[in-house]
Amino acid sequence: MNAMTEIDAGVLQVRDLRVELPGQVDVVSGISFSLAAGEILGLVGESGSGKTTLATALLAHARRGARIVGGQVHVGDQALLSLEGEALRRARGSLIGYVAQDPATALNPALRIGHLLRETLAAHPSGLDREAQQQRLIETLRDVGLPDDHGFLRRFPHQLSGGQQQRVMLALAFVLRPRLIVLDEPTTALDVSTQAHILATLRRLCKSQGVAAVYVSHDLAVIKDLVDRVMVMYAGRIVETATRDELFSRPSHPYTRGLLAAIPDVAGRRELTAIAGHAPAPGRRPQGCSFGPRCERFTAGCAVAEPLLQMNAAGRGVACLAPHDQALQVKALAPIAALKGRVELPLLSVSGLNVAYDRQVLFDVSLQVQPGECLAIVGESGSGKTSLARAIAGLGENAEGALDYAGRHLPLHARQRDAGLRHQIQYIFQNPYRALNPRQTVYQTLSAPLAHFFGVKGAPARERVEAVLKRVSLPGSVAGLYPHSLSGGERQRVAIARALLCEPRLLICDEITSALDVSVQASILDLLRQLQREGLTMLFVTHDLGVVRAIADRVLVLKVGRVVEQGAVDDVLDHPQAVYTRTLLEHSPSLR
Amino acid sequence: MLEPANPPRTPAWLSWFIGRLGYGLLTAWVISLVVFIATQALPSDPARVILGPDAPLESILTLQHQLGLDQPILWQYLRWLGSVLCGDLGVSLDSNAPVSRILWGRFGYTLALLVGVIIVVVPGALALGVALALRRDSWLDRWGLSLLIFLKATPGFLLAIGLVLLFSMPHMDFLPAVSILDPDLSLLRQLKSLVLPIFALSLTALPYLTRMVRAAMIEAQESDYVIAARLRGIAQRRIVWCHTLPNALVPAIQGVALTLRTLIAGAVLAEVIFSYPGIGTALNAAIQMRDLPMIQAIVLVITLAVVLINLLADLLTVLLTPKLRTARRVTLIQRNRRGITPWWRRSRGDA
Amino acid sequence: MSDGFSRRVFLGSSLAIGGGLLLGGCDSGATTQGAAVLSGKPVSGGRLRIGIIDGDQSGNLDAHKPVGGGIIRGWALYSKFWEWNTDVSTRLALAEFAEPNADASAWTIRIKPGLEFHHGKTIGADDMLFSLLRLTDPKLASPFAGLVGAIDRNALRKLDERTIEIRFKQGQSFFPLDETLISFGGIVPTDYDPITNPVGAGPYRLKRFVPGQRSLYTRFENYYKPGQPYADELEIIEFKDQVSRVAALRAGQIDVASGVQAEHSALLKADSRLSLCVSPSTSFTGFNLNLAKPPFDDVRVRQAFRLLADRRELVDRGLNGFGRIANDLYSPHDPTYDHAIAQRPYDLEQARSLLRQAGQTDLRVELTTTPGPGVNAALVFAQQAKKAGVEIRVTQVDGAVFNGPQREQWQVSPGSTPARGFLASALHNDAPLAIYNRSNFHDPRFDDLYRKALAQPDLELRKGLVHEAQQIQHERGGLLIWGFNDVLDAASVKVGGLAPEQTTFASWRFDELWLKHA
Amino acid sequence: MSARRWLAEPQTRKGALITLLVVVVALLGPWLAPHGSTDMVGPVYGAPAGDAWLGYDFLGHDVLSRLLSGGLSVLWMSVAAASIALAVGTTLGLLAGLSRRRLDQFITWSADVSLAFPDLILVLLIVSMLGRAPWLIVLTVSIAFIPGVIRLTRASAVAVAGQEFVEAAQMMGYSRRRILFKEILPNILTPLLVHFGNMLTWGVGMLSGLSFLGYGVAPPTADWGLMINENQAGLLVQPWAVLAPAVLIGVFAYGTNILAEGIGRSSARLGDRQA
Repeated sequence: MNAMTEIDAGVLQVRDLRVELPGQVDVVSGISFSLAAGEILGLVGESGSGKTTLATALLAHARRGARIVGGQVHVGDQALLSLEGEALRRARGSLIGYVAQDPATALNPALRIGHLLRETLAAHPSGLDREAQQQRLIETLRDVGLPDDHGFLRRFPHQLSGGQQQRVMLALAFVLRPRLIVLDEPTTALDVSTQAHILATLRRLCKSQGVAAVYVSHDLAVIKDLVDRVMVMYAGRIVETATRDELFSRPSHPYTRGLLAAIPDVAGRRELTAIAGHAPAPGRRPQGCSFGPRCERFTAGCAVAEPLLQMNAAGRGVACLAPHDQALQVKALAPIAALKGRVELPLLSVSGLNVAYDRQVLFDVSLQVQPGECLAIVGESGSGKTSLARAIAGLGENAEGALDYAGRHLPLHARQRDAGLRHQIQYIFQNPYRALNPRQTVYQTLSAPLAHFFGVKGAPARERVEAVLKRVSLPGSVAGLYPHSLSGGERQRVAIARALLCEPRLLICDEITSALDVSVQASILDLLRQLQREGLTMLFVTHDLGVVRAIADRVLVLKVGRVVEQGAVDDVLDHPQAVYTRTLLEHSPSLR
Repeated sequence: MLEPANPPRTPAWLSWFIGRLGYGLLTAWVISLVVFIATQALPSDPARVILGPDAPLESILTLQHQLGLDQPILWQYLRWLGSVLCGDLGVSLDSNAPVSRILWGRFGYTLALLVGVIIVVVPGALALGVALALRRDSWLDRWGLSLLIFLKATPGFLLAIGLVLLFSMPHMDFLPAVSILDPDLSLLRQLKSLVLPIFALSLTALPYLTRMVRAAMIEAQESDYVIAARLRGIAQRRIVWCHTLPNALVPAIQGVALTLRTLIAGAVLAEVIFSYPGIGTALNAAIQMRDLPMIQAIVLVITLAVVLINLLADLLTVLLTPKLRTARRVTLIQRNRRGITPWWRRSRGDA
Repeated sequence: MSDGFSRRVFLGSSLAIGGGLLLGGCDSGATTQGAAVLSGKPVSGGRLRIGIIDGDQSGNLDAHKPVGGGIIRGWALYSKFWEWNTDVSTRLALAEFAEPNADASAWTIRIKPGLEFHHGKTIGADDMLFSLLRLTDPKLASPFAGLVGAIDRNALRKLDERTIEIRFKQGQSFFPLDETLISFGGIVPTDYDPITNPVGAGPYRLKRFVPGQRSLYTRFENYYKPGQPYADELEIIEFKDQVSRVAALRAGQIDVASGVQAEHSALLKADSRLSLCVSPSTSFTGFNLNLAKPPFDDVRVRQAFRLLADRRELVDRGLNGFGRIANDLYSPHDPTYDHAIAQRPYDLEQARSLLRQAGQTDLRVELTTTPGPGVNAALVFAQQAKKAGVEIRVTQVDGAVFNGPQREQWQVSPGSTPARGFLASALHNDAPLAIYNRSNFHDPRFDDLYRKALAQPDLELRKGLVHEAQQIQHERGGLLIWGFNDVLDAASVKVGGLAPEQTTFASWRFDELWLKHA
Repeated sequence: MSARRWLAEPQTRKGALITLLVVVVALLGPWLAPHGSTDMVGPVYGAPAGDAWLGYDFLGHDVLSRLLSGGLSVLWMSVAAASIALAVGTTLGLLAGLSRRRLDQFITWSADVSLAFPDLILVLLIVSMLGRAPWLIVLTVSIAFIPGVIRLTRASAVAVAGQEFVEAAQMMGYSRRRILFKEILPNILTPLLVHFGNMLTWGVGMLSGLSFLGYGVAPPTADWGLMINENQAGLLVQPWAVLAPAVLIGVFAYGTNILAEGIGRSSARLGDRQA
């Protein structure tokens, strides 16, 4: 298994790294890999896979409660895990830089940018005099694409945009010229165009300065153009490692293949397959292969012993007893053009919608939704897409304009709509963690609308709840549970079930998959498509063009509160007219 | 609707501050009005209290007239307000001395007491809170917390009585059990007399602040920016002092303001117990004696002090929070803020 | 509480006093040494620090309208025509001559020559007249004006530069002028002002006054008693409560604690650095039974109440044992007091039978009192009454309410009067001219006897009148006087000149107190 | 279900135990007392002796008997004050948090105004004004507590009301009453309960403080706060008459406080808030 590390005694060498929670429960274990100068490694896994734990363990840091209990991390000739106190402090930053996930929280709100940078320089013996330090500072700022003037240095983090904040994080990491940089999902919180720019900057810096990088991500598409090599993690183990091209063209591990099959791609409509089940929590891992219970190639042997990562001579490794060796077949789907050209009374039409809070967020927006179609509303943060969705749902405030529903006037406030109308328009929220009352069981949550709209109570209600749970692929036993014992995906399913019980004709989905892992997202999208086939009309709000391609019939692009383009999905995505749409498409990560 | 093209030249917090100042003064005025009306509702008559049991009715009527007690309440209030605005707080019904003269010295003593408590408690709570936060879940932390809860629960005046009891025992005379102050000597030379009251009040104030600092420190210590700083190789000491503390300080400032407010109430009891000649004893006495000008003046002073304290705390919060300091419109302060919109009319930014 | 300091301290009702001793005495912890110091020759100099309790009243400096600690401060600032003897009789002070005429309808008063006020002005008849006019001025609204309400302001006359004549309204007679004028009749100059110019002819002159906290005085060199006072400076420090003052006394923060609580006597006695002075005063404490309210309009009920009071226990619990039992009559020190009237016994049986006769078997009455020390005796009495089947509900009201318009309406209320002669005491209680009369006792024969006594300067003749009046009080009066309380003063053994007396103010004789300073 | 969850926290159990102990003493005490609470059976400030473990008080009552009889008033008064404050404060707080701006502003502003005034002083003023009948004192103390409850309720309610599940309910067109009682109230119950425990603690402190200043329950009622007041004079001679009630007050306050802390902690641990 160590073939590769022997070939390339590079910048970083990790051997048998193990991080535990109290009670000898391992979060990650058996991690070994190495990295050469200038090489960028993508570390991919879903939530709970241990990727962040591994990333920070590279800096000899474990989050509260966890402990690094074994293994070695060498950066150059420094054995990082054996360092303590002052020596460890110096190694952090100067040997390995770290870029955290959310720059908004990772920059101290009370300190100026210049202060942070200077402090970082001063914390390490750089041998630079004052002049040279200032020089280094300016250089670094330029490198990461930030202004280098005095005024900028005097700014506070909140005075910067998200992209600028993340560039500051990059500058803080690069200013010490470390040999390795660990980046923990640094672009998740950013818009696609910003993300694309940051990734480009990062790649340029690593290559020009010969800095190795470990880039942690949950999204394979994001890292496709960035990294040289990919390492896939599942349940605290490395399940596959390969060069980028090999991994994307011929993934070996069933999990890797599952992930790739679950990712919607902006470049073309494809069939999405969810991975059944969900990842085991630390301490609840099954005997043998952790992925076993979710694996379609599961055999009795898989349950016996944990498969080890087998490296081949080409530096490719997979931890599976029965790895695939073919290329992944992507099933492209034909465009759905059925609705095109059909002139019918629209189910919903919005005209001249303006919404303003302390500033105006929507300007004269008009749109129409045909019965049975799925209209996607796409935009970056601040585009007003959520305000639009909320206004249609009757939750918006300070909205003006006309709504028509099935030819009838639709009041702007949910309360003013009559019950018969209200149940037909349902809304599903982005955050599944706050969408359900934590003090009510699933059954209470679900039965309430039944009683409210249809007066259905008792046994019939119970039957309907059971039926709808089945429809959203949840076991009937969920009904007795409180939300806190459900996972995010399950909660979102309950939320969908609640909407379905109202027998809606129009379902408004506000970024309902953005808080979920891709494999879960695929299953939710699958469910929505199913519903759509059953005749449900949908308004789908998202920032992800891949999702748009996967689910929508038509798309409407919003930019800072104005509609810049709308049309059939394939028309817009394949032949964008507006410059803005084109930029969005260019920057959207794709698997192709 | 749209943001102004040019940011205003004066910082936004200044206009906010002026607004808050006006609001505070309004609060003080309303309280003075309420208290004035309330004291008029006192079932007894200051004239009788002053003159005692032997006074004949004629004397009482005469005094009532002299004190203006026989006039309509509103008129009395306006007269009082008018003279207060001219800086005249009136004359004490009890001692016939000008209220401002009596209160001036007492106010100074109470201020000395409160300042003393703050000098003890703020660094104490910071140090203790930081220490406990850094040793979270250690035995020190657990025992420290238990002790703090105990102190928090014990009524403050019981602590004070205990101290008096302890220090009036033989061989405990290195500290005066009661704090009679000699106005001839400067307070600095009588610091010994301040020790026990300050100690008693500090004990009651310490738990809240310490726990607040501890919680804020723990929150800050676990924040992303501290982890990021640590992973940049910034030294622990520097992280604590430069990164964590400034952020933990902001809630602590509101905590100090709240503490001061409760301390003013606590001072009434403590001053009575230690015979400390401050505002608290004066208020208690004035209430007993129905000395309306005194009650009015003390209430006014206390209200203004609280308003001022809150204002200062808010101002410090704004100034210490860069995001608020540099904002175009300051809208932080939950207290007194007009408006978190009701939930069905709530504005929401784009998510 | 509203009773204010003056009454409480003056009456001593709140204070504790000497464990059932008939003889008071200064009882030093270090007995021998203390006694030696006390009997020594007065030493001059030093600052004498007196700790007083002013409750919540800060009081003023007014000579004629003293409130709160103002009464005590008045002892330092002002001198009067007379001063008190230790047996509660009077002697001349500023006056060298003060006599009533034959029917006591006028008094002539002449002061000693060459007396001065603190600011150097010589005391003359104008000042004497000014002082009297000021005391009785309705505009001043002095609570004590009532005591000398008989004085006719328009008939005051200056006879010469040192002599004045006082006449009484409508030809009334008023023999006890000395006892009523002595306390609040401070002689002040015509340019007197209690706030801007508080000068008098007392042993000390004011240096500074901080209301509610303390006042500081310096020795008055031209005090009318040569060589006195002794200390260079006098400081009167006000305390809110007894515990803190005792702590201060023990810590040496004050030299004298004026009027300490009986509860602390053991503690003080045990301290060798302190001495305790127990004055067996003739201030009485008791209850007013309101004749205007049923059931006390029935003399049998009144007598029953007087019988069911266990006076011994009341003294023991209500006064902590520091006092002596009384026989429902006041002023036992007065030469006119009738000692022949037998002490009323504690007789539950007779009380019950009297109540039965009166048809009051299931009696409930309300005892109204102010919060404070007076409550204790009320609670004890209520407990005793239970044994006779009488339920007494003790209600506390605010002092201002207690002394308010309803003050003569309370069914039962505590009553007490400082040590005074019979005639003056009656003025506080049941005399026809009484300032107010909580028991509403109005008896034609008694009133007649009292008026005659007022006009009778002759002791023997007055004795006969008073004896009969007291007989009436004992048989059908409205006062249940169960005890006389002692006054306790504590002082450092360094303090001299403090001796027990029958008055309540042994520790206020600031011209007598001196400090032994090492 | 909540109660079981709270009791899982050791601190809650400890607090409940201590509180219960004091409550039991207060409830059963009058029957266990060797003497009547107003019987004068010993010497004034008599020292503890064989049958009088805690000695005698200012009038010669048996301190132990008075102690056993004197708990009820403090307890019911503090519970009543806290309950009234909770009921009124929650109502007003919800009204403020969930109603139109005008009313919200007015209520919030009123709460602010009264919060600008130290609570004990407020209570002193009102009690001296209205008198010292127990129910008046209870009412007064609760008035001092109400602004705090209003602010807590309002803040919690606004935070909960901003969550999507409430918006969902609103969109469904559920009645306001239903939203209030089913969606919002259950979710702010925990902080309110913690606050209730704290109010008990403060209430006990404030009531005994009032008694200490002479504004409390009227004698001869046996009452822990009053005992401190009436026996103060004997503090240096017979400290037990003051210390014993003081200790019980302290213990009760400690117990309720720990209980509140425990409930708060168990909820925080189970992530009630973040939900």
